[in-house]
Amino acid sequence: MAQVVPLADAVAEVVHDGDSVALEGFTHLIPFAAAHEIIRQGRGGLTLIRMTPDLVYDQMIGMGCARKLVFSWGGNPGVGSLHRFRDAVQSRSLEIEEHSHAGMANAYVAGASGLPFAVLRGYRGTDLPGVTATIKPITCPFTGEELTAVPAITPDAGIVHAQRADRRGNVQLWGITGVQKEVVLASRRSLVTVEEIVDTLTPVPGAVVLPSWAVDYVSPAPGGSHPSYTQGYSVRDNAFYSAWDAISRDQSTFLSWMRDNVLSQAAGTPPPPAARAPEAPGNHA
Amino acid sequence: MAQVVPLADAVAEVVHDGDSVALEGFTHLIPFAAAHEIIRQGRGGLTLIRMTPDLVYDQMIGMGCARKLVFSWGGNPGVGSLHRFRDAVQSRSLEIEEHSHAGMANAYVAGASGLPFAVLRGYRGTDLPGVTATIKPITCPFTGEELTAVPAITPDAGIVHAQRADRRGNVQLWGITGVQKEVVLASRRSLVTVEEIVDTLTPVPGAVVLPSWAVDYVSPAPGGSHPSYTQGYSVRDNAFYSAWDAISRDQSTFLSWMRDNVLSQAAGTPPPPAARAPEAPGNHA
Amino acid sequence: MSWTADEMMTIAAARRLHDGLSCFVGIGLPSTAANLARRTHAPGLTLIYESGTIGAKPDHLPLSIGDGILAETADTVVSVPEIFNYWLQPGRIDVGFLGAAQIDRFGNINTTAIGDYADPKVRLPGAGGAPEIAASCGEVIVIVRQSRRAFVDRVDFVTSVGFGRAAGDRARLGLRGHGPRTVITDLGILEPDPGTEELRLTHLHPGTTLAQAQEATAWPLTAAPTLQRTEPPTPDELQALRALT
Amino acid sequence: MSWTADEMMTIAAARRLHDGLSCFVGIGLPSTAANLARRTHAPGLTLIYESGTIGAKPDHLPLSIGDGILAETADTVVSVPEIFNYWLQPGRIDVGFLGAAQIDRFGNINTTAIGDYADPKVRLPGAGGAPEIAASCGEVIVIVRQSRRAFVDRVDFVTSVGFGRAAGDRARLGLRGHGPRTVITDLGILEPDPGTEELRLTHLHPGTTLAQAQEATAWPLTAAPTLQRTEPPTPDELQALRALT
Repeated sequence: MAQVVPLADAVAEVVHDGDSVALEGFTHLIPFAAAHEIIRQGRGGLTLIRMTPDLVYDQMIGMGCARKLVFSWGGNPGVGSLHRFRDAVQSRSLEIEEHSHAGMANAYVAGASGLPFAVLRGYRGTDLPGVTATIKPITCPFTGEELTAVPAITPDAGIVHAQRADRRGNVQLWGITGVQKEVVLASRRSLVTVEEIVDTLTPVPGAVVLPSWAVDYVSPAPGGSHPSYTQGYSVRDNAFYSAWDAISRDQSTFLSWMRDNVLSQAAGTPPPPAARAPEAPGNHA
Repeated sequence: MAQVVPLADAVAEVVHDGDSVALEGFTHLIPFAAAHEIIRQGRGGLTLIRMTPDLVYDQMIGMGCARKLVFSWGGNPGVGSLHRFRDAVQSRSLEIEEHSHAGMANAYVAGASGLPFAVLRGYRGTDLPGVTATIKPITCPFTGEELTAVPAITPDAGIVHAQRADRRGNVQLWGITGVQKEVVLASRRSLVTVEEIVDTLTPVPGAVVLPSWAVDYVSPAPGGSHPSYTQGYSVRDNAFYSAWDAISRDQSTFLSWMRDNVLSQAAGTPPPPAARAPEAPGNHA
Repeated sequence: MSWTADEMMTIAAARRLHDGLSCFVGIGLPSTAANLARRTHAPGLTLIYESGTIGAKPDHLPLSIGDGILAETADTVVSVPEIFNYWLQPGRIDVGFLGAAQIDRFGNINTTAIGDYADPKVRLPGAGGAPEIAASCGEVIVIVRQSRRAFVDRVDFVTSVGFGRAAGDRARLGLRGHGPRTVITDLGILEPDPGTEELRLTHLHPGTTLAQAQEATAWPLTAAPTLQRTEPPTPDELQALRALT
Repeated sequence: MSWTADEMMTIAAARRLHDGLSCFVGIGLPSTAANLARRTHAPGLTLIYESGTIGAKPDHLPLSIGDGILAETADTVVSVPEIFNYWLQPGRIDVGFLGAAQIDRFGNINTTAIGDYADPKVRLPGAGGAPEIAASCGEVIVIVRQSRRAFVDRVDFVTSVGFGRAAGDRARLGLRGHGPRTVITDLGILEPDPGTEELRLTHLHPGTTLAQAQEATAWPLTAAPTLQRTEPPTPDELQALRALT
């Protein structure tokens, strides 16, 4: 059964120095509040795993939390580069393990399925197998065809954001569901941050439900996906994603922004008003 | 784009003598009306594929449609044996290829995914690999662990029942969704029978949507899952499942029932009143 | 209140399910026992059916593992591939509840065929979800009426692995769960010997004898040194069971 | 009406999308072109984004491939594993729409790194969905501004395979789709030579010259014997495009 606890307590239980940690959310439902709490708790030496590092890992990399990054697309979507990520790679101060989206999605599926590897039609003819040791050929035992295998991703800690949970810790999320279910099921310890705790999870079309007994911790974190979004509660703060380019281009500007907006805040503090999504929370389906 | 056509026309297009055919529906949404039309059209030499042969394949086997059966559990759920299936196997007049549910479900997933095989933790230590050639060991290229592979199921024809479709042939189904999506996507030609054609597919919690361009034929067949059921439209006719034991025990009783209730009916005729589900159609969510 | 041997068996099985556990339920007696547990001492038991219904709370016993009542009352309904791959296979589910046509001294189960596979005397339904339930659940509880026909020295066909042919076989095969730790019959309860992993009698139900159990077993059944007497059904248990069936 | 080179490029790309097709859309110019096609001559175009949104009908251009408007307007939203495994991988999707940082004479695409991978001059975002889009879609349309920096003899890193290093490489690699049949730039359109599969110029946009295109290409670019002039944007096309962006 999931324990419903404050965010700072949950992060302290779930994330330790040196862990492999996956904070997922495909554009939608990215757990920024949890990332900020990990930064505030001063975690380091982490292997960060995420299909799209996005601003959330740009921040964690820039703050020195990461030893290694496992990823498949490291840009600021529709804007350009992730400067803290890019600088770290170009200065060779961050080890990387690089996949395609299909490879990482299947690696999470294998993790959630208790299998050591996944098979896909992917990577063939590309230069990725030459630079990533976790991409290997595998032969179909029936047809002899050669395909590609990737090992399961089984993070020490898996963290996602969701719309809501009930008091027993059953979690409900909808909209773009990404690999949310897979990362929770693939991880040794899991934490789901939610917009709100409700009495009853009214069914919603397209919703994924994670039963309480499959989740370790649930923490309320209203607005906790900002500047990403939570369908039905907020919209993506595209202006913030654009503004991030200038904030993050230079390490000192970046550090000063992080000091003012992350380090000095308590866990669960909503984002600064200027950067909040225009839509008010609560208009859920 | 799916063509919306009468059932008899769709079956004639989709199922030919000698085809491999999967009529799926895990207890729920079993396409009985389509099976009866296949029987009426006199198809033979079929390789029938289905996790649970159920009454639908007991009828097709008893009527001589099948050369071979691929399956994973051949009983009348909660009642006992499938007598036409059992007699055919015991008299060795039906070739069988036998799996576990997990093996067949994964074989459908591989078919839907365009992969030649699937990997699972399954069958190890059982006698099934000794009698089923389509179960083979496979070694993880990363850990060296030995797992099990099954080849993809890619039927010539895949047929399922669903709640409804819109006029363009987009299909919506909910409740126990089984392997409905997988079998449609894995098959060379697909047919979905539906309770009704509607103007708009209002979203329903837990619903699967199959876009029109991923389906070949849609045919209205109200009541077409009886004695199985269609969540929101009918309930499972458990009394019929129990009664089937006596109807099917003897080949001549069986043939006489099939003559009176299937062969003499036109395509799309609702089931005989005595055997209809108690709940009236239309109380959908 | 008097009771039948089947009632005693079902109640003994229900008692083995503790509150808060997750239970993968086969149809028939296992479903009755699991639902009885949920109605009595284990209201927080999570029932999982292979049709993909997780947390089903049926108010009457379903005939099949896919009756509508299971989907309507579930916490969530997932696809059949998902129930096997994401939920059963990784070992997330505490208890698997299985029936059997034949079971042998090492708890291996046959639900495939009596006699030769290629030319069977009796063709049975086959594997269904059982092989992977037997492999992957934390532990397995088997419910089966005891008879020499069912309790055989060696099953004709291994559909689902118990303890294989010797202690340690499960680990050698890479099976993750602890296997059939409990076999509940209409006469008593069998559990594996901690050393040999052979099933032996640990409980006799009220009114039954060791000789009776041995008579109904085709291998030389031994009793555990601590052979106990099952507590008789309470009126509450019987009432709840009869209300259910 | 006058227009920019980017507008011509986007309109030329949109024209290649026929009604009734399904299109896997990358972000940026591909998304603009695909949405323009849906607003003009191809209202029945199915837009598919790697976020799992199938049949998205956004009323404004999304900034990311996962904006809420895509999920809200989609025919169905599936998980990310499903979009890659059930929809992209089997070759169900007609057209893949990709951008590129570098593209070479055989249509291979680099979006990973400029210079040495281990010690890059410029680190780019990486693969994302591109390798499997390039492998599995029926055909691929690449949209990229033409320059000597982008149009190189050989990409520094093959992120997504075009025609490999020689005719027939796609078949040898087991790639199912027909590859980058169309590369649309701000100067014209390149298509593979049917024999060698090397990209050559088949269309020049209004006001551009072969010399200009050759100047913007780091390999010796040849023109197809049937080199054509792209039809200029119509007022309707320009209006629809400007309403969108």
